[in-house]
Amino acid sequence: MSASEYAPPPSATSAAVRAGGETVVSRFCRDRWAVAGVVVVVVLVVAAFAAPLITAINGQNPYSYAYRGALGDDGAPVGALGGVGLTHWFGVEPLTGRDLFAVVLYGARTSILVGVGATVVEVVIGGLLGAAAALFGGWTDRILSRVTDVVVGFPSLIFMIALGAFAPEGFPKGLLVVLVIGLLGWGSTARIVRSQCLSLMQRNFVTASRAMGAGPAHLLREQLLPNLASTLIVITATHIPINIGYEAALSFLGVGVPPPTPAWGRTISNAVAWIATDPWYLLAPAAALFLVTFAFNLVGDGLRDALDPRLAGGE
Amino acid sequence: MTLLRGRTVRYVARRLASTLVVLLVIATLSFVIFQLLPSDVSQASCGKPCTAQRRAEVRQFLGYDHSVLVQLWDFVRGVVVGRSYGEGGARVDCSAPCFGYSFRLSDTVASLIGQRFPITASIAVGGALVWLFAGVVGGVVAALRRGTALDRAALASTVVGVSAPTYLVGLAGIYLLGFKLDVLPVGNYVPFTASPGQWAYHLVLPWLVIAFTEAAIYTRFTRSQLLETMSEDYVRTARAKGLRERRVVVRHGLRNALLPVVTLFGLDLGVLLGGAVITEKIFSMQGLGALLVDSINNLDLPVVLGITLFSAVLIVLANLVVDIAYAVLDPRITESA
Amino acid sequence: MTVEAPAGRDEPAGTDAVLAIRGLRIAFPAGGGPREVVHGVDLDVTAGRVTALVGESGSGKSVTALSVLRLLDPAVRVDGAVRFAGTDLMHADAATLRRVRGAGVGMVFQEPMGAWNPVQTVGVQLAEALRAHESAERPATGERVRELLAGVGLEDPARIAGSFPHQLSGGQLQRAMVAMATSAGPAVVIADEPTTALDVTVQAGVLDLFRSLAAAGTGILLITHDMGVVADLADEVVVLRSGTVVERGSVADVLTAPREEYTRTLLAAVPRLGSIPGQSLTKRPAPVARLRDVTVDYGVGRVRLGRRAGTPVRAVDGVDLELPAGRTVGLVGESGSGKSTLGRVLAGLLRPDGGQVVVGEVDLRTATGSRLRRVQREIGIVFQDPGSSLNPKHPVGRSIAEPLRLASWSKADAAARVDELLGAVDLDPGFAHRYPHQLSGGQRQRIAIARSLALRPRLLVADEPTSALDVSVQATILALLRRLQDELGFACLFITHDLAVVGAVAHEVAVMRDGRIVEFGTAQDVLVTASDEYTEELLAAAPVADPVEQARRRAVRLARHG
Amino acid sequence: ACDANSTGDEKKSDGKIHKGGTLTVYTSQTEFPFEPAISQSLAVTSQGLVHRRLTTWDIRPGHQPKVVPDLATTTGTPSDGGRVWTYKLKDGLTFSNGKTITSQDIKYGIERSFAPELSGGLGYHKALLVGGSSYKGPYTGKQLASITTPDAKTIVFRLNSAYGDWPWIVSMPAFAPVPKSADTKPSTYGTKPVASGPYQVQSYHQGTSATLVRNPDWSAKTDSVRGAGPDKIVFKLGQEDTVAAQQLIGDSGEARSAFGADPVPPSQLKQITANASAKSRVALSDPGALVYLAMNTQHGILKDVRVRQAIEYGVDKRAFQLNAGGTQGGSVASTLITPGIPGRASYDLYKAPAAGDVAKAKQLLAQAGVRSGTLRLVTRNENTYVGQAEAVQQSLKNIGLTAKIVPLDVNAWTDAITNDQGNYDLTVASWQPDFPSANGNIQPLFASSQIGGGNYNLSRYSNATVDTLIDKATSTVDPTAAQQLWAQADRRIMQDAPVVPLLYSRNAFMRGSAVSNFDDSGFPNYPNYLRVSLSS
Ligand SMILES: Nc1ncnc2c1ncn2[C@@H]1O[C@H](COP(=O)(O)OP(=O)(O)OP(=O)(O)O)[C@@H](O)[C@H]1O
Ligand SMILES: Nc1ncnc2c1ncn2[C@@H]1O[C@H](COP(=O)(O)OP(=O)(O)OP(=O)(O)O)[C@@H](O)[C@H]1O
Ligand SMILES: [Mg+2]
Ligand SMILES: [Mg+2]
Ligand code: NI
Repeated sequence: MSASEYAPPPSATSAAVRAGGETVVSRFCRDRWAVAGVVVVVVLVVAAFAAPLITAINGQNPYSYAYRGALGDDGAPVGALGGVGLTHWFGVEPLTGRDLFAVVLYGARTSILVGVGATVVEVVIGGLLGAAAALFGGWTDRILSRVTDVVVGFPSLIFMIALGAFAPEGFPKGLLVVLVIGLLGWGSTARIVRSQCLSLMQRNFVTASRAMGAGPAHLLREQLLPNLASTLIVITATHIPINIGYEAALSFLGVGVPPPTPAWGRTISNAVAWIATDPWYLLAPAAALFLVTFAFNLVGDGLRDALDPRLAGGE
Repeated sequence: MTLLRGRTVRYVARRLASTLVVLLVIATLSFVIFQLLPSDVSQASCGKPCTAQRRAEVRQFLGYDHSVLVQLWDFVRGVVVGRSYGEGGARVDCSAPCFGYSFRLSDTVASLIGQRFPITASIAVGGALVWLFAGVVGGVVAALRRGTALDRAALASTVVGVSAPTYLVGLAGIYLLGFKLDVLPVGNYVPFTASPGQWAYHLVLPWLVIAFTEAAIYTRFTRSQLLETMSEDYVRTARAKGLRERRVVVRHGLRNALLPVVTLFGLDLGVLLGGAVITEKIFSMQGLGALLVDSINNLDLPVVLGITLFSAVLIVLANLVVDIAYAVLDPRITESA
Repeated sequence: MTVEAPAGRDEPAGTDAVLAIRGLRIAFPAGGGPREVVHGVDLDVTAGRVTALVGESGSGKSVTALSVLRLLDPAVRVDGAVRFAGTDLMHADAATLRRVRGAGVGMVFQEPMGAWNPVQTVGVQLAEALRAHESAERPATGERVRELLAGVGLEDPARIAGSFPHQLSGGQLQRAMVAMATSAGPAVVIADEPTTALDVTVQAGVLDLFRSLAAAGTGILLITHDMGVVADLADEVVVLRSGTVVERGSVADVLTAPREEYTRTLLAAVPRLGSIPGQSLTKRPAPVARLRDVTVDYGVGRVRLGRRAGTPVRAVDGVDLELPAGRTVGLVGESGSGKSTLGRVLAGLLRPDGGQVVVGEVDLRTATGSRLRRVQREIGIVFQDPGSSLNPKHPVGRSIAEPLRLASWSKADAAARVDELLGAVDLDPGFAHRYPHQLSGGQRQRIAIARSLALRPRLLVADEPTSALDVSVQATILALLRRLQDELGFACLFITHDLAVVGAVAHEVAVMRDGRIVEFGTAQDVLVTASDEYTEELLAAAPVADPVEQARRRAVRLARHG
Repeated sequence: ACDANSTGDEKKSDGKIHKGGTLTVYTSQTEFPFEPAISQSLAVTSQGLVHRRLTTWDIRPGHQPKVVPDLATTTGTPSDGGRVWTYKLKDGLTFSNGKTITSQDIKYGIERSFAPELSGGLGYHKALLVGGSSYKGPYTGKQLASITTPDAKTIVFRLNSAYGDWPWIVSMPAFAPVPKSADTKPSTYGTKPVASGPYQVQSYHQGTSATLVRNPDWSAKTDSVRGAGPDKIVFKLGQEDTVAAQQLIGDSGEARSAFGADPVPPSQLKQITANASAKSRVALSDPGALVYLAMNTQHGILKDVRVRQAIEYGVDKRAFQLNAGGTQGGSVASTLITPGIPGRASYDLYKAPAAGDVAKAKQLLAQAGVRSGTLRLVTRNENTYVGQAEAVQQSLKNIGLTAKIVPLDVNAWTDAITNDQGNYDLTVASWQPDFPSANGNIQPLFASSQIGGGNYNLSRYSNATVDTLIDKATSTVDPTAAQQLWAQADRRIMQDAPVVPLLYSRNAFMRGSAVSNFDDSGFPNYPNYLRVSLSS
């Protein structure tokens, strides 16, 4: 007896093929919010890249002090809404009179680079070490887990102060920030990944894979990673804004991207003090950070859902 | 059965022993880094005007003229047998276990931590409970309403949570609830023993501030994990039994989704118990975090080291508890002993 | 093929039905619009009677069952009417639905292993079901749970109740599932393949339980592929094919005088005990794998933190076994006797606590790392629970190709091989792109078989590989295995509860009980002239696909037991 | 020296001191021991409430700061050309433990300040007293021979060289009496010291609060400076400055009888000016402490005086001023001696518009042959300081120089600018003299002895003429003569342009509505705690 003899009606067969053939990409594209998130991220990255061209339109740059006419005697912007106008689309920075639009736009370069870069370092290191601890177990696990303890328990603040003074001055600061945040921040990711891997390793499909003689690398790539995806996506999406803020903290320890290079984190932390007197100062950079975070989270959610075949067609 | 319990005890004992190694590594690193620090430790306590000679005297007196290894050895010996500082009429004894003495604060490090820890612990534990509850509930709601406006609203608010700096949230909270509406007191820690009611009342605002950011992260975690588990077959079984949806979600979906959340919680709580720097600062509550920052700014190595080691112990213990919790949460997991 | 509501002779009686399904259509969302898999099914379950729903694997039996209690994903389109005791379940609100679930209609799921929450003990989950529909008088739940477990023939109900799902055998979980489904005294029990993991003696016990429930007025919808079970238990039979009812009638009519061609093919494919393959059992080839005095104890060895350590269980107790190349050894035995455990030992997934396991030249007890992995690549294994052995995040095609990729096959070669394998297990190549949850139980099982054969193994460990397959597909698979074995000469450990299947494939048969092998011999010897008392009992308990003959056998068996 | 009168009406409150009530002080400080040996605080703040010294400051709005006798009968009698100073104690001085205050107690107090266990305080005397540099304190059993106490009421100091400002030196915390019998546990003496002033420490909770209550043994008859108004003074420690300011603006409850010890940050000044009630409760100091740009005269292109002068012309002081909060933040500076210091002469060697004279600067640079250049600008890493550095950076850009900002944490910064290497070009610093004499303005910043080694000659400026002038002025005992010499030094130094005076900064302090006599004068642009009282 052959397969065709009792095959389902022809219409069902071809539909079956299509049902299976639906790719992650097509599922992702069905989520309008997620696509919107991608668009926002792309637009922002392009805008950040093209910042000099864009600020050329209103003839501003994020460095020059322009207090004449823009600031009152108390250093606060003159005019409504923190000095919003035709030349200063987002108003001006109090105390300096710099154009906020330019500051925010150029700031995107630093912040997105640091936010994404540092998060990637964190997640890659944390993910690999956490998974390795779970996969190999025994001494490997014990040593890696204790190393994680050290990294988490270590007084990173002092370390950063020391580093700020010891990093060679020529060392690219952006890279330094990415490394500092990444290398000191992977502890929690490692712990979470380890715990999830321990749990996944008990699942039958991992056992099945082991039964086929799969080595650790294969297990990680084929079996664990697809099931860790949602965790890693959440970690990534939440760490990006946290690391953008962290960059600001670092710049105060001398490890960050030095002024006058604009960065959202620094602008926001400066603006916090002005919340009562010039709330507009805070608004633009905070909204930008919110937008990027929101976009990354939308993309993350969309990706998570798209990667979960059991949710397919849910909407 | 006793045999197995013996194994568990041995496992815990071994973990605690390895904690000592972790602590020693952290202590060594701290000494080394202090050595590498660009600023001179004696600067802060040299006085004004300062001379090179005075500085040398201070360094010598504080023991920083020795090599890292000697300092480490002195420290470890102090922990085991106690030590004393200074000489003659100004001699200060620090009996074992001596974790150091702060001349800036005229007190042993152990006693300082003892005074400050209740404050930090009050902030941390209360805040942790608030965010755990808010985060998990938020995550559950978002997951169950996946893709709806409610889900997106939860997303938006969590994004505000993760992207708003604690400093901003804290000040906003103070202005709004403390000054504008005048419903909650701002700062001023009241010990639990003095008045539990006042204690909680004064801590509500710090708890909310701490919880604001963290709850956001927990919401996202819970949501994503719950989405994974809710499509498992056993959830269908639970429904077929005729359980209330709430019970299905909590006992079957959530229970299986909690592993990474618990890991994160253990870690966060452990770290937070070592000091909630910004929150303590904003609310003028002098916990370990505030003490740590002050001590770093004043290069008060004994205190920095003490707090660092103390919080490392907390983190390691929290991790141990989490590892034990894994076994409870997922009975399939065994620890390699 | 007509999809309109069947008329005339197929119209079910309907009036006294507790559960009435009318014009049920089920469509799954898919890329190119919804794909309908059930095309207007009518079905009645009458109080006190057993309705059997039989049909090809993938014909829509399980989804029909699930749709009754609205357990399908909300995204799945379900049309038609389902009425239970006068309530319209299709439009019932959450509270009504909850009252009906469990208490009105009890459900036994097809794959028992995935259906249990892995982090709660079986006892807790059973108690939860009891409590969900608690009546006024509070029964002592712990005791009730143990009673229920004992009622389905579980010998150590206290241990079972205190165990987590992963600590129990497939059959134990399945029986516990039956206990749970019947715990709240439902008016209707829907049992989806409730005996697939049960050996015939235990199966007989469970069927007796169903029979007594029916006698007490419960309506039972029995989904099964096993014509013997149908013959043993059913009053009515409904035959489903590709989502459409092709035949229905009383069990006697359908089994003895089928009207439809399809039903006839189905019945013809039922393997019969005694139809031993005519393989000459001349000289025994050299063994591929050898077990010596193998012992496995569960519950000792690793640290399980913070938990009450369960009672240690000796699952395998001094087993000696040789698996010769080109031969199939059938392993039968009571549920929970250690068959799966033995299979895992053989596949190198479980280190025995004592004894020796040699596959090829490698001792699996001491081999580690890449050495172990090399041997494992030559071993194919079909897990008892095929659903959970497939990564839910991968399309099944990818899972089938996994061993190929481990052996560094090229993408194209692997894809071609996957198509070939799918064809061999009677599945359309389009299935490669589907995810495990989009398949029926039998389809998943065939995927698992395909994967195990992908690399032309030297040793095949097949744990109940055909338990979810209807007889016609089962016949295809068995033939495939025989053919491949002739071609490749692999050794095979074939674990099954179905003596007829053993008869069809095995050269030698081992009978296991309480972790020991109580009888071993050629299939002929064991199955025809059983010497062991337990084996005899097994043979007597195996149902046959003829209602009259089966009623006689049952009477004989009952008489023997007094 | 009152050139700004924005809070004119407040100045008149100088007068009646009402007795009674509980005064609260919000401070961001977390340690607050009343330990004279390690204190660096001004004579008119917290320490002055508990500890009296030989002399003290008479600070009143509208008056120049004066040194006046405290425990001593005079501000000091010099002999040997200003190398020996003799003091007699007043009659009827008692400690809070009832014992009479003797000259030995003062000597012991000074000796303690040499002990390494109690290092960290103001230590000008340590280098001035004969034998001071090798003395290690009384705890090892040794005494300092250059301090003698011929009788219980007389104390004589022998200095290494003549020192005209010695009367100011003996107003510092280390010159407070400490009874040896009470100093049994030196490390904790500060938590419960024996008081000589109008208040004694009732309780001290490290990091949280310090409470002072009246010292019954203090007698107003012997003390003309301290008002001793409130019955009780509570210092709330570790208060976040923005929150404290907010509390004071709100002016309800406890905050009504409280004041903030930290200046209101510029970002909140605007909020205060918009609120009439709050505005009336701000004490805005006269321009005081000097904020300046130090140019490392021993480093790179800045060795060339023309480059430094170019920078003098080029700096946009207005931008800098705005960055500090506008005129409320300070007034534009041109001299080294700050307003409020007796004998200050006002002048401007590098006259330019407030926004700088770019053309002149470029011209000078051209003369020096410098077209462009990169300068290393080290700064503290807090927002305010980085902002200031950026303002300088922008100015320099205008004249074609590039400044590379290197933010460092406070300790690292201090080390970087005071160590022996001096690897930087520029830094912005602020200098508040520890006592109101031009000496305090000039000597620490420009004497060549103050280069490196933890000292504050940040320009690393070394000029023999200036050094001689400084030495001469230092040893001149007659105040008027000394003041003239200091003014001369001021001008001479500015000719070499080692620093750009940027601002004389002003501080705004907030008080609650029940607080009176809370005002702020030119020096030390800080409120005078000694006279604050509560209205009835
Ligand atoms: N992880 C475990 N921990 C403790 N006991 C276990 C564990 N796994 C299996 N057992 C017990 O070991 C015995 C043998 O189990 P096994 O799965 O090998 O049975 P089986 O013969 O395959 O049964 P079935 O036919 O029902 O699948 C059973 O009693 C089971 O409860
Ligand atoms: N979630 C799903 N998405 C898409 N198709 C599905 C899904 N679930 C089941 N199917 C398809 O629906 C059809 C009917 O499945 P069902 O599980 O009812 O089969 P069955 O009759 O129970 O077969 P078996 O005897 O193999 O268990 C099958 O072809 C299956 O592939
Ligand atoms: Mg099925
Ligand atoms: Mg089994
Ligand atoms: Ni079967």
